Amino acid sequence: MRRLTYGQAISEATVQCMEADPSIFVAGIGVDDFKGIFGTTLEAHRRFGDKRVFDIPNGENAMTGIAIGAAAVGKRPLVVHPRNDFMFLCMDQLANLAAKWRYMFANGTGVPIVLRGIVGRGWGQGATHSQSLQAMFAHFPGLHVGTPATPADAKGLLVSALTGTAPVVLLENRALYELEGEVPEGLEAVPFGKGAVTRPGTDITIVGVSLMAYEALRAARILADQGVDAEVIDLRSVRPLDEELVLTSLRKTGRLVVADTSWALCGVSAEVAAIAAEKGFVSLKAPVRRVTPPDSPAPVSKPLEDAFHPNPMTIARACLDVLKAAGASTKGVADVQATFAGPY
Amino acid sequence: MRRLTYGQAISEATVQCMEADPSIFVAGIGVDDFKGIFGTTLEAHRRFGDKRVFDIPNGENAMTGIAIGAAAVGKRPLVVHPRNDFMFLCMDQLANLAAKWRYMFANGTGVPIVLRGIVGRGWGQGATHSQSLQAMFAHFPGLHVGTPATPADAKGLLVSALTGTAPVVLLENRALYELEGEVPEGLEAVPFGKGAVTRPGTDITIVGVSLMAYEALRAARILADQGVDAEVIDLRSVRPLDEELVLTSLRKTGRLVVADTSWALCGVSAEVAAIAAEKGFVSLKAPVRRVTPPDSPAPVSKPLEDAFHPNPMTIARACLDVLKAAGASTKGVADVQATFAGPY
Amino acid sequence: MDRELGRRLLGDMIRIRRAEETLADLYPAQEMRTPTHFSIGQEAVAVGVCAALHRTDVIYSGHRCHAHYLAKGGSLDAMVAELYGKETGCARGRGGSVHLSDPAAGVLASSAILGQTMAVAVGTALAFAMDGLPRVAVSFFGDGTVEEGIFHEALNFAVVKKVPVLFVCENNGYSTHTRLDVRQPASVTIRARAASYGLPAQAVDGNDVFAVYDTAQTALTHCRSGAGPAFIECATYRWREHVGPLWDHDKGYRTKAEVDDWVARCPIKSATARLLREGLCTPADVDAMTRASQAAVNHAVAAAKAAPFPAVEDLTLGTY
Amino acid sequence: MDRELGRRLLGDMIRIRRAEETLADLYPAQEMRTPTHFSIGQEAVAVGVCAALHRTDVIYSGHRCHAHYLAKGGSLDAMVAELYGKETGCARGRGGSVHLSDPAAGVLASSAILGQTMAVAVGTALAFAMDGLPRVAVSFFGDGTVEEGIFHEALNFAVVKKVPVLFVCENNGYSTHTRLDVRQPASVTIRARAASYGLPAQAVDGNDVFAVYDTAQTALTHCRSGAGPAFIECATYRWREHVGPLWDHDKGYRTKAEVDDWVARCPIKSATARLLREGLCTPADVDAMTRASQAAVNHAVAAAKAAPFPAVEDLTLGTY
Ligand SMILES: Cc1ncc(C[n+]2csc(CCOP(=O)(O)OP(=O)(O)O)c2C)c(N)n1
Ligand SMILES: Cc1ncc(C[n+]2csc(CCOP(=O)(O)OP(=O)(O)O)c2C)c(N)n1
Ligand SMILES: [Mg+2]
Ligand SMILES: [Mg+2]
Repeated sequence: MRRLTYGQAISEATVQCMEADPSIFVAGIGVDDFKGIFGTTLEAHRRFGDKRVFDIPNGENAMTGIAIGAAAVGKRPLVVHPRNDFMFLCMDQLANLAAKWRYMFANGTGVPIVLRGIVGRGWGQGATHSQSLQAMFAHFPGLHVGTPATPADAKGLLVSALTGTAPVVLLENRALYELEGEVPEGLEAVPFGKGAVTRPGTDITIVGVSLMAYEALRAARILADQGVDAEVIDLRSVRPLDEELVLTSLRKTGRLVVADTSWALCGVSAEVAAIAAEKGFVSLKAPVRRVTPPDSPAPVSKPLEDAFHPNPMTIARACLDVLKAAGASTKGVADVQATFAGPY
Repeated sequence: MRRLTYGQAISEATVQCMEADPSIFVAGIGVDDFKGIFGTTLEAHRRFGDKRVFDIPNGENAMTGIAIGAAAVGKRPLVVHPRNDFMFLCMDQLANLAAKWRYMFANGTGVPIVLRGIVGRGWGQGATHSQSLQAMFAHFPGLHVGTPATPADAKGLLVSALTGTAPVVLLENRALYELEGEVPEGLEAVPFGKGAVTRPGTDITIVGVSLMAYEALRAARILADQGVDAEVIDLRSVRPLDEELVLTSLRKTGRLVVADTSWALCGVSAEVAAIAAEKGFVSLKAPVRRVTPPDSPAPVSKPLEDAFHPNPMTIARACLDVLKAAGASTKGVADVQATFAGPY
Repeated sequence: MDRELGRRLLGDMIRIRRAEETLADLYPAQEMRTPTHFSIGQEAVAVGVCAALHRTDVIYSGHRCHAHYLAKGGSLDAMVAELYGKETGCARGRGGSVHLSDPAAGVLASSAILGQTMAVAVGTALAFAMDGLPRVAVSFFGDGTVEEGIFHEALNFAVVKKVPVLFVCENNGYSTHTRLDVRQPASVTIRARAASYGLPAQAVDGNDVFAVYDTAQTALTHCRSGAGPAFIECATYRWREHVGPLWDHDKGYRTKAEVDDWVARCPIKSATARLLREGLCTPADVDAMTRASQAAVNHAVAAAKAAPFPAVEDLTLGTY
Repeated sequence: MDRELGRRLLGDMIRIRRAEETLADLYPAQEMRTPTHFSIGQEAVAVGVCAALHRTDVIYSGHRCHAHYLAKGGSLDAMVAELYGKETGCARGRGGSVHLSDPAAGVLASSAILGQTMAVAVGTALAFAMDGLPRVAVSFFGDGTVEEGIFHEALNFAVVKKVPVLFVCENNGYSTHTRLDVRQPASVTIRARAASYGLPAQAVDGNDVFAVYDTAQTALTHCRSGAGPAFIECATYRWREHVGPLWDHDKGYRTKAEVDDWVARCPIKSATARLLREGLCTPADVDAMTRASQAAVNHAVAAAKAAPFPAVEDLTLGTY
């Protein structure tokens, strides 16, 4: 299959969906400028012009309501936020109207708006520009929340969003934009509520969210060198969440590490751990471990920023701890050195 | 000790703190009107007048920032929201500035604002006026989030908030306002991060959040009639969260049911279950169970509303299920009848 | 004035008044378990504006939405059933009094969160503009809603994108129990602040249904011309308590004299007087309208009471 | 014009220009790992306003905060160290370029989220008013920030509560790469919309530091008098790219001619010309100022590079 970058996949999904459905339009700060949201809206703007891909005034709360109002009469708005952190300002319209519309008015139709929010991980983006807000969105019934970690999922989840019936938040991680991978040519949807086993394994299950699904694969390579065969699950969709996939893997491995880009408390990592405790208990052979940023805002200074975000090393270490805690024979596992620099 | 209602306790804490600290002021929609936020601000307004207890224009986002700016130069603002649902509009200022201020500016001082948000449970308040948003607030490091369920805690947590250094969100449940209980006369603080065992027991641990801490006690009475001795924990504070108290109880009972006023996914119930899976695993004898509202917005129609919110019966049933799942001898436990009407 | 129009305007106000007075009387029976904001005294705004709309135009409202819903042609039976929490309600009992909608009649949504539907109406108007349709979206909101940031964002966007939205501010002088002058600059009117966004903004006596109708007509013509949004500020008054069926002039935030003064300027009374004066209707006609309206309400109440509650198995139905 | 004042205004602009030009030159070395919004070309607004402030007045800024911070007396060494992510930074390396503060100098906070600090400044002014202090809080923000709902809520609250806050809108014609006329009603100026809140609002040439100073003086006198807030709209222009150290007139959203035109109207050049013309300073004075400023920046950079990074053990320090 031909390969695209994560960013190219988003652009292609946008263009193909807009071709297939004239009711789709793209709105957001800078969607029509020379940067085109890291290139993801350039082609759509070139093809469909200012009428369907347009810049907007600042004002995130109203823009969300405006998207809702357009969707209420048949449009399919795709609103882009260069940073998902700006979406705190959308929360009222998003969680308290869009998410509730279909149920609360019980008039059949919902408001299938799609909000893309980019997670600005890295390079000193700091406390207010590098958060990853999936847990805040996912808490609310009525929304679908996706966290693509591969080019194929970036395309497939956007296709699902633009062809589905639910209001959707898609969180894209800036650190993945240049990642290359195979992407289907056509309009193939990746359904919400379906995770993916990105690496089969038998010793332990690593569930990764957003960028951490990618880091989990790198961690699995480190673990392989240590003689540990980890199974990696990319959650892909946080609401609905693919419980069955996690539980199936747990039945096989009996051990679980959850790696998330956001904080532990009431985070997605808490939800996955809770599912294990509620429905995977009989399979569990060892305590679950969460690998997340510590309880502080994101710092700017590089050494702090590097220490703040989970990485393959911290994920791998957590796995080894779980395996040891479980007293499992870790087949002569040597401790992972912090100095380890794998061939990523 | 003399008894007060939950509402009276809030009023007393406000007045006593304002007497002790002239930098405290109360601002909010209707804090100075004849209703005085269900009576909680009437006495403060009578005593301290319009200069320290004043009405404001609508505009929740700015009001939060205004409180921050006043706190930045030494004031202690207490902002009241008649419904915590309106605080979606505060999220940017609250989570993306107040919570981060002390860390992000690293200049020693923080902005100790206190936001009271009332949960409008019941009587057809519906989808946008009866949510309980503790999980959304608690996800963010830098905030303290309290969910008092007794008059003493309603007073004690407010005292902690108005004398502490962190930005605080206190979620008060309207259904508890008339609840009576013993309340210390003085300015006794209930620290954030400390839960309470409100009923000691040996068979199973029920952790309750907000109103559910109260319902859990009622559930425990039902269970007692069934020969089950439940230990009830009132979490009281969601961030910081009293892990140790939950783990200590688990070591004793080995079984856990978590009841929350909000949804399960990425909710406080997920966090407590995750703590059990991470740090209480060796004590766990049975799967954890969460008792929460189902995945839908809150309906208005009474039969639906009654079915939507967890209650003593659903909590008690979950406990019996856990005990059975664990194959524990439930000492001749009869199934709880839905028709049960305990002497509440 | 046109005879049919005049009678329709009066008839609609009577219809709404009868409905709300009746529901207010029944409310204490505790069968309608949903916080309810009555529009009694403010009917002329809803009726005057909606009478000027085309069938294909749509409206959005807020927490005080009964009059708007009924004036645009929303089903009375479905509204009453909704207040009683029944499956036959316009939101099948899920939404309650503050979430009325009737898409078939062009009542797209009402919301209890201040300002939410202002932006939503702009979005609907944006969609109309994109499709080059002559349809207009109306946003009804109160003077208190003007203070919310979304008011500013919505007006700015509507003007910049030239969308056909009519903003109708129902200025009843209060936000819950707080007077306007405690909440907004005393030196500038809401109309003037709206005008500063560069759209035509007109103030009108919100208790004069004929004046509201004429003002709405002019504003709507502007919107349909493709010139963008328009704004109307209607001065009116809420008779009953902010939420609930009772009178509250004894609560201290307003005087009985103030209430009496506005009751004396009842929009229905003055409209009736004018139609009689101009010979466009007779006292008998008014009685007939009133009786017919009352009968319709009574029927709606009886039907609502008899209707089934939603099935508990359907608790989460429609969430996704 | 007063000689000392004139020289101070020029000197402060030169100081800020030297600092930013130097940092912009060093930025590509990738040692400053923090998104940085340079104020080059806009110095007159920061300097003109801050020179009119008392030591006890405070300021708040946004993402483009270097000039405001330095003009109010924020530590240069601490700012440079902050950009280098060092423990000696004004935020100990935690905050970065967009979160500058120096409470001792009255720079209380800067924030990268549009409009946040507008409300915060109002709150600080509210506190000053409650304590009957003659202090003023200044809110610096850009033309793009005017579109955020919080602009509306903040102005409304400030006027209603009569708090001593000075709103300073730095109108550089763009919000990232979007021209003002795409974002706001073309028929009304920002100044006029601000005035509609019932506060004194004045427009001024933001590249004329002396005019800015005089306008700020008048506005501040109003604020100190207890009459409430005031508003200034300063027309100016950003020379470099929105974020980062480069020129970007080749990127298509603005023309080289437009940039050149504004560069020709450099606030420092015109201020220098006027002081020389009026004999308030000599070319030698200007050279001396420039050299001294350059030396200070070079020293700050050297110190920042030599300073230690924060200790990783302190990662969560100060959160609560
Ligand atoms: C965002 C938000 N803040 C506060 C409230 C509480 N509230 C409900 S109605 C109301 C008064 C609104 O006044 P106005 O807009 O003038 O409408 P009126 O009730 O006078 O018809 C308030 C403050 C709310 N529903 N939403
Ligand atoms: C709430 C919010 N929305 C969007 C952004 C992204 N953003 C950062 S700076 C900027 C432009 C702001 O323009 P203006 O206020 O005029 O300031 P300038 O950059 O021109 O100095 C935008 C849109 C943001 N930081 N915060
Ligand atoms: Mg009103
Ligand atoms: Mg600008």
